[in-house]
Amino acid sequence: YPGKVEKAKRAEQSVATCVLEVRTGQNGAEPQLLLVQRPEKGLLAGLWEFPGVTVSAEASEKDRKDKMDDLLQQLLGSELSIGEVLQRQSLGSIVHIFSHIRMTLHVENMAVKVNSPPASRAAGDEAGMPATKWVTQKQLQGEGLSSSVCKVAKFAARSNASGKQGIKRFFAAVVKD
Amino acid sequence: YPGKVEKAKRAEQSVATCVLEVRTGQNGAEPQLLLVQRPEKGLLAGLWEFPGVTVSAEASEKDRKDKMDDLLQQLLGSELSIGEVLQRQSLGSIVHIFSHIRMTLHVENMAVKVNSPPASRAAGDEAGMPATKWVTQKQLQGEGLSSSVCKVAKFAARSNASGKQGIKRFFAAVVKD
Amino acid sequence: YPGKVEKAKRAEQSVATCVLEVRTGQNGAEPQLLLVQRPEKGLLAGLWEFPGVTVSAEASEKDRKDKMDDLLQQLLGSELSIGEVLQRQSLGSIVHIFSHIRMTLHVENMAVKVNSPPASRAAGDEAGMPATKWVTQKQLQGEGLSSSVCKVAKFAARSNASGKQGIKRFFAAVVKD
Amino acid sequence: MFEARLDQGVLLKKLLEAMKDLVSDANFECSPQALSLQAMDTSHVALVQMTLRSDGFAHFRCDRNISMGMNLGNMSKCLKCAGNDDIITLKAEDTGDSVTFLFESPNQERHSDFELKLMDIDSEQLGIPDTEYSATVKMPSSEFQRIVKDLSTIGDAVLISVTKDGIKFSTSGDIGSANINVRQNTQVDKPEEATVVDLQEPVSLSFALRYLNSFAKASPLSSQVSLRMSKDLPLVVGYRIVDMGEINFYLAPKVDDDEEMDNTNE
Amino acid sequence: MFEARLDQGVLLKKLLEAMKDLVSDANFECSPQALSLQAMDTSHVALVQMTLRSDGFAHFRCDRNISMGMNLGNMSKCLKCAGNDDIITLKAEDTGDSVTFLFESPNQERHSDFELKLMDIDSEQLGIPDTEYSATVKMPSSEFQRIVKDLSTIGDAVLISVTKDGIKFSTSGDIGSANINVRQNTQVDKPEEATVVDLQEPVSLSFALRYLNSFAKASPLSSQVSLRMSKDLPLVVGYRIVDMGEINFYLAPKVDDDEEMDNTNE
Amino acid sequence: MFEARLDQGVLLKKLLEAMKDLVSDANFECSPQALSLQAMDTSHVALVQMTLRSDGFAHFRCDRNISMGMNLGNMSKCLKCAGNDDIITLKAEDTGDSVTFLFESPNQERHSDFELKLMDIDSEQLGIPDTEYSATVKMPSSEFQRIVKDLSTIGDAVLISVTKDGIKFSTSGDIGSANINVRQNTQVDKPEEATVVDLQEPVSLSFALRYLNSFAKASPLSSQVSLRMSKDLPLVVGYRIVDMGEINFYLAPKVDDDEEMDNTNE
Repeated sequence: YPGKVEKAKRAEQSVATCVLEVRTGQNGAEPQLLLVQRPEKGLLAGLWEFPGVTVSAEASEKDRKDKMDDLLQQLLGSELSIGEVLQRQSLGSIVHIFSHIRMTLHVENMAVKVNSPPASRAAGDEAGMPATKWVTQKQLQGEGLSSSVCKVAKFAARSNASGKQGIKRFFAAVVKD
Repeated sequence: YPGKVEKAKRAEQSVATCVLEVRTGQNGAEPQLLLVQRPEKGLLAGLWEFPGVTVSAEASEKDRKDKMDDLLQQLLGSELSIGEVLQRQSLGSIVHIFSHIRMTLHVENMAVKVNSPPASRAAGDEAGMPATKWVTQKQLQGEGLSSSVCKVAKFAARSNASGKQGIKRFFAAVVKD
Repeated sequence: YPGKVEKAKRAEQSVATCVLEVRTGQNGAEPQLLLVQRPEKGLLAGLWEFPGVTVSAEASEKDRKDKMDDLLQQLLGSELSIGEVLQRQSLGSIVHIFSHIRMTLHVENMAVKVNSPPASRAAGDEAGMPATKWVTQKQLQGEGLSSSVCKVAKFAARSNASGKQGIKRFFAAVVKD
Repeated sequence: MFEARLDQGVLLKKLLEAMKDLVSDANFECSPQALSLQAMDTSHVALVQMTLRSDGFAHFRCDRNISMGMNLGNMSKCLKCAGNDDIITLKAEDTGDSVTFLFESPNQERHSDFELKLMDIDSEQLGIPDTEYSATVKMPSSEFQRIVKDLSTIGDAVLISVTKDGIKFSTSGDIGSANINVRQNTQVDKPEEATVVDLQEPVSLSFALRYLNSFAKASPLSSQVSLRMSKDLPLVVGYRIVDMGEINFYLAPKVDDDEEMDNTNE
Repeated sequence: MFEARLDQGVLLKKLLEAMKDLVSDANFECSPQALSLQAMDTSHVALVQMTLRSDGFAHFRCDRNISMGMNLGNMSKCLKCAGNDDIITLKAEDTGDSVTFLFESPNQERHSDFELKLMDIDSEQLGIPDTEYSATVKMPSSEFQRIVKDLSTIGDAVLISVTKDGIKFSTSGDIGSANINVRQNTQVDKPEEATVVDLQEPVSLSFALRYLNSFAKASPLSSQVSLRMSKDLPLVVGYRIVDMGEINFYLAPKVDDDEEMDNTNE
Repeated sequence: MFEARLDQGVLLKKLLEAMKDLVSDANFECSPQALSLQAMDTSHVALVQMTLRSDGFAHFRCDRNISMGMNLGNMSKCLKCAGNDDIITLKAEDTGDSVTFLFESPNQERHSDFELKLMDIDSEQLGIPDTEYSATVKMPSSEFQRIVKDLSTIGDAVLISVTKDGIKFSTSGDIGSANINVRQNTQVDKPEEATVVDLQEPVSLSFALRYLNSFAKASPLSSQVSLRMSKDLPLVVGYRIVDMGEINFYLAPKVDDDEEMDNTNE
């Protein structure tokens, strides 16, 4: 059969994103989530989102983790390195459709223990670096988040909730050859 | 079975509200409906609504009528007392869901005959009293009413319409012991 | 049976509208579509739309075409007359409901060949004449069009697309007595 | 203590299906004589009256009169969990705030209990007088159901006219008008297919079709429906429940100069 | 005066079901020879042509040719009120602005009349030439319906190829591609299960599946469907109505370099 | 080269219906021994494990182990195009990026092929230990399906308790609470109607009903379902596929103090 009927196509984009949560371990202190501000121009200009980095569509999970490590290193510098990684897991992916872009968001979730709460950074504090801030889950709901970020937040929240009763903890992972 | 699964709950609120209609009996004069302005702060601040008063969830129909009588007395003073009550009936209740409140509106409908059309009162005319105004059914549709008030208006309009062909007028009410 | 139950009625309005497309025949030059600006007052004031003229509900297709010819003559003057009509067809009708009006839009599509691209006219350029402009199909999508105009544009686009594979070109029209 | 055991549980299922779209909440009245219910629909245009006599139950005990307020939608959810062959038992304490439904499969292999919370429902009780009607028509309930459904596709109201020869249903709407005539017919193989007219004087009344459609949901309860009419009085649409009782729906006739009530923009 | 009585009313019901989703308004042409209809779908890609010969009716009277413009949706609503066994009679005055449908139950117990308003519909009449087709395939209509439905889950267009051995339907889409082959088969117990290919020369054309799905709604009218194709000509999907006439659907082939027409954002 | 021919193609159709709502993408693992699949649902609360042994196929060839990643929704679309009597053959090249499904009608008159693109799916493989369970209940699969469906109308979670006499399903919700008891019953005419309890020690665990409803979609595969439970371990809901293999669903028990997970405002 001579080629399939063509449809108007959206550009495909793959993004690795990470819901990074730091806990100081102090009593009653809620975990803080990292948000990064998008550039002042382009798609969703100036909105806050979870840290994310474009990856190739063929990137493996390991590739994505490596790229995310690079990004976090760059965003947080040495701050993060002092913390102990409590948990890190891939939560799966979400597809978000913009008018001209079909974005696949590969979401991971990472919990880090730190001694003191990390600092936010305003735009312009450091040349070439985006503004960052730390918010609690509650504050997150008050932010003007774009719908794709909302999706990620819900996805992570749900995955965390289900984590408590997830099926994986009952079975050992099999290492494939 | 050990207790049911809990769900996030909205605060429950019960409100008695009355669609008060005055008729002057003059030829061609349309009935006028009473609207009251909400306080400048809080839920639906500054919007116009039918007179309403919070009642307890367990309040009986009689309790609600008594509270409404008090409210109308307070709002209208002696004006109303000169009128003859043509009709008064409970129309049932409407549930309206706000983001954090689940409001049950117990709607009654009251038609009063007066000699001259009642006066509206601007905010501040009388200390501590809300602004009031009288509008025709038609004018009502032009008002910027909140959706809960719209519901009440429609409910009352429909009940009135059905009143003309209601089933109750065919049967005698049975007084229960 | 004693007459049917009456329903609240919207005013009926019939409008003949034309998606007029001019082609210069120059290589790579996209066809241009004519838009006309509505009066500054009244329904959809100041919005751009395809040229349209109110017709009676009983107008035949020929009546509508005549009225459209008059309108185009008036809007474009001699400009159009120099062009060769490549195609002209009635596309059918669309019903659009406004709050108080039920508008039936009879849509026709006309393609004209011209030697040089026609000029737009700003409001006030000529007394008593509405502003006009010529846009490509692509630019059309960027315009702030009202939903009824969007419907017409889509309808025409679809009809054009289907024209290429329409069934009519396979059969001869039968002239009825 | 109230306890009532119904071998044909499916009856209760059908009753709820017949009422739940018309009435949202209602009080079931239990007395030594019967389990009964009377309720108006939310628009107060229609009234439903159901009676299940105590002698129709396999077992019936009612120490003192009690009134059980229930949401019919929830009760229906509950009854949907009963099999059609199940035996259903209702149980309530005199002072309790819940009612229990027991479902037993015929072979006793499966038994279930559902406990439903009771509600306080303010409801007026209306006295329904014993009236002589000008016209009574008995006809197959499925036929009646189909007619009101069919006419609903054309119009909103139906004019029902009864003469000695039969019954005529008429409507009209945007697209046209319709008349359906059913003739008196007693020469049938099966009694449930008969159409019988009992007429004192011809009568002709107009009703809102959507209520009739709602009433017709009771058709599975009985193969015949009776329509009773008198000038200026409500129509009575009745279904007999063999050996148990009946369910009657009352509908106020449409007033001629009435504005159409669905006009509000919803 | 036009009057036509059809003992098998169900035929008319099935015809409307077959056409109403494709065509919204159409003129029914009445002549002494036949009741017929020709109409294009709104996108002007497909044409439907129906003919019911006058001799197929139990009674047919047509004093002069008239054209009855109807909304097929409304006509279908009306016909849904006819029972499958009902005798249907159509009646129209020569100068009237309405048509009446009479439905009579077989035992004459119930009779209904529906009056539908006629509409003025501007419609072009197309002359359909008698063409010799390169390939004609007769196959079970249910099989054809299933194939076009199945392929619609995969792609938007189907390539139909006929060879002397059989007929092949191919499509492709986002998730993959599909080919369905049906072989010529005349060794069947029941003639309606046969697949027969009559071939002048092999032909292969591409069509939009959604129209074929729409045509296939005529399957209840006939156990067999015929597909007729010639290079660069419309496909004809035909259903014969025993002793009465036929309904034929014409579909323009897809032009190869065509943009997909469903692209508009609706 | 992988090739597997299944005379009873309907089996594969039913398997997909059982899994596709639970799991969106999964790898089918082909080895000389079996065609198998293991996947978690998106929320990672449930696990499905399917095995179809190679000796259950009419023909089975697997030159080397391959893993075929498929979207189960697309695969299901494809299989819906197979008739229930069709013979289904799966074919894949060792290094290909697609799998082909061949459907042949029993009389060979119709044959279809569907080519589906394969996907790369990252998936963790979990080792499922062979556990002795405290309680195993075999019961009619239709009965289990009905119970979890019925209880879903009342509550979100079910407490399953097994004693030597039978199995009890309990739930509660806004409108009330419910208990359904099914007794051990081996005195049945047909073995598929039996309910058999095999008990080491009584066990009582709570599960989310929506997963059980999803699992119960496998009921058409087998007339009996087995429920295996041990304290603090996942429930195993198993369906045997005669002469072929089985499909097992694993569901983690609800943790008592757990917040309801559907709370997020979606």
